[in-house]
Amino acid sequence: MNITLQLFGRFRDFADAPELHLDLPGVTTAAEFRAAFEAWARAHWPDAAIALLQASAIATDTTLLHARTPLPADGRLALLPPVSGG
Amino acid sequence: MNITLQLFGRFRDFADAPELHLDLPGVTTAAEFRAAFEAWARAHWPDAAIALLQASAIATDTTLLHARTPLPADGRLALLPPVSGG
Amino acid sequence: MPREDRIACHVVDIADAALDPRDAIAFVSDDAFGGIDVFIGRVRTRSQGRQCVGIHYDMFDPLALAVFRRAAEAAIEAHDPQARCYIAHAKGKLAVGDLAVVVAFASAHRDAAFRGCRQAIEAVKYQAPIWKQEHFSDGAAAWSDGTPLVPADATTGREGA
Amino acid sequence: MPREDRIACHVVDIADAALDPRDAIAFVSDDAFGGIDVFIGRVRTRSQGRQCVGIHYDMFDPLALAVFRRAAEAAIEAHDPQARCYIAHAKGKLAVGDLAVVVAFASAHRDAAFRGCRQAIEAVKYQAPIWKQEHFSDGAAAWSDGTPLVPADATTGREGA
Repeated sequence: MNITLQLFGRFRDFADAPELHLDLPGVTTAAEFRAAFEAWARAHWPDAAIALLQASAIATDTTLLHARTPLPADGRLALLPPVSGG
Repeated sequence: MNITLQLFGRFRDFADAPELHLDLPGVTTAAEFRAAFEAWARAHWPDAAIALLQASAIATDTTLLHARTPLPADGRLALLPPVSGG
Repeated sequence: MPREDRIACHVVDIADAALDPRDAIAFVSDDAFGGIDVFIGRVRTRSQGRQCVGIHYDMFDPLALAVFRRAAEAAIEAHDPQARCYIAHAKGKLAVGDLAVVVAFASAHRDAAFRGCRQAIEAVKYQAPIWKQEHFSDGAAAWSDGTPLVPADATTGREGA
Repeated sequence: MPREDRIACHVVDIADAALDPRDAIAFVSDDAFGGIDVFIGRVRTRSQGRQCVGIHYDMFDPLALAVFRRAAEAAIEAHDPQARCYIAHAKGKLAVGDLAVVVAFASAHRDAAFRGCRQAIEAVKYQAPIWKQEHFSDGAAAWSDGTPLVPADATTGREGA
């Protein structure tokens, strides 16, 4: 599946652009995406990013995704590290 | 003692002026004033005012008076029915 | 900064000016503070099921100001000794929509801001010499029953009053 | 009035405009309401013992707005089904003294106003996709550690994330 992953907060420091474009074959749920993306991240990002990834949520424009939630058809996702608003 | 008693709230409806001027001989504490003024009020005001008087506080410009507190030398007091600000 | 300079208390005659929350926010703002809580009391149309057109607030000004100041001091003491507090109450004939009271409390942290503001408005409502006369759409007027005042250190209710 | 018309949520880019508490107060004011509570979060000079010169707020706007709206709905549901709620958060590079967030909640009674406002700001802080990068006077910058997001109906912490 072709995924566009928006990055926020500290993740912006690990990438050159605010979005990653990834082709992840066979990925259909949030849990599958998480596993496939973690493998990608281990190859491209430092260990600090992997730890942050494990504390992060996967979301669409309107909601956080549960592990078994199917990914949206357009493949647009957001990677949300722990939040600190207000 | 010559007393000037300022009236507030519902007490304003029982008097023609916002202040009463009373000569109450032998009165030196808040409790003595309360007793003497209640006698005066029974002669001049309706029963509703007496009930309200019993739920009211006696004060100076800066503080509520306890029963045994001596009255201020200038004899200026305020009669404060139950409050409803805010 | 001494605590007395971090407290502002006002009685405002509606004939002279309206309360303005901006004054409260400006007074309590400080670059050391991250949280400001502001409570605004506004005259509303209904009270006890009757249509209200306005409220006349009667006030014993000097004692009200003394009570506001003590309320602010107590809220600061209880929730953040470095905090700032503003208390203003209107008097006179207010119409529906007019602001009756504005309280603001600012602190480094929001929990203290909320708690300090709440403590201050509760003291204003239950300890300040202020009386509300509601005016209804049928022409009637009624003083609110209210809460009896008791000296701060009285131990047996009305005993000290 | 339908509940959705009694809720206003905004993300404001500091490059375009500053947050203004007057907008919040105007939105929630209603002649049926006697109590308005407003919380204002302001960028402060010190954080964790270091001198702060500003905060960069990053935000995932569409989800933030959805979270604000759900937070307002939940606060209204919990404290007064007739209440009004306003939530606005700034994004971009804020300086000390700039307003980061303004929440207002209005109800017939003040207890609901305080509780509704508090519930809404807590949801903004712990559930909205917003990230704070603090800039210190020595030139350093640091993203705050923050709180992990968990789907609303997840029962086992990170299981659902």
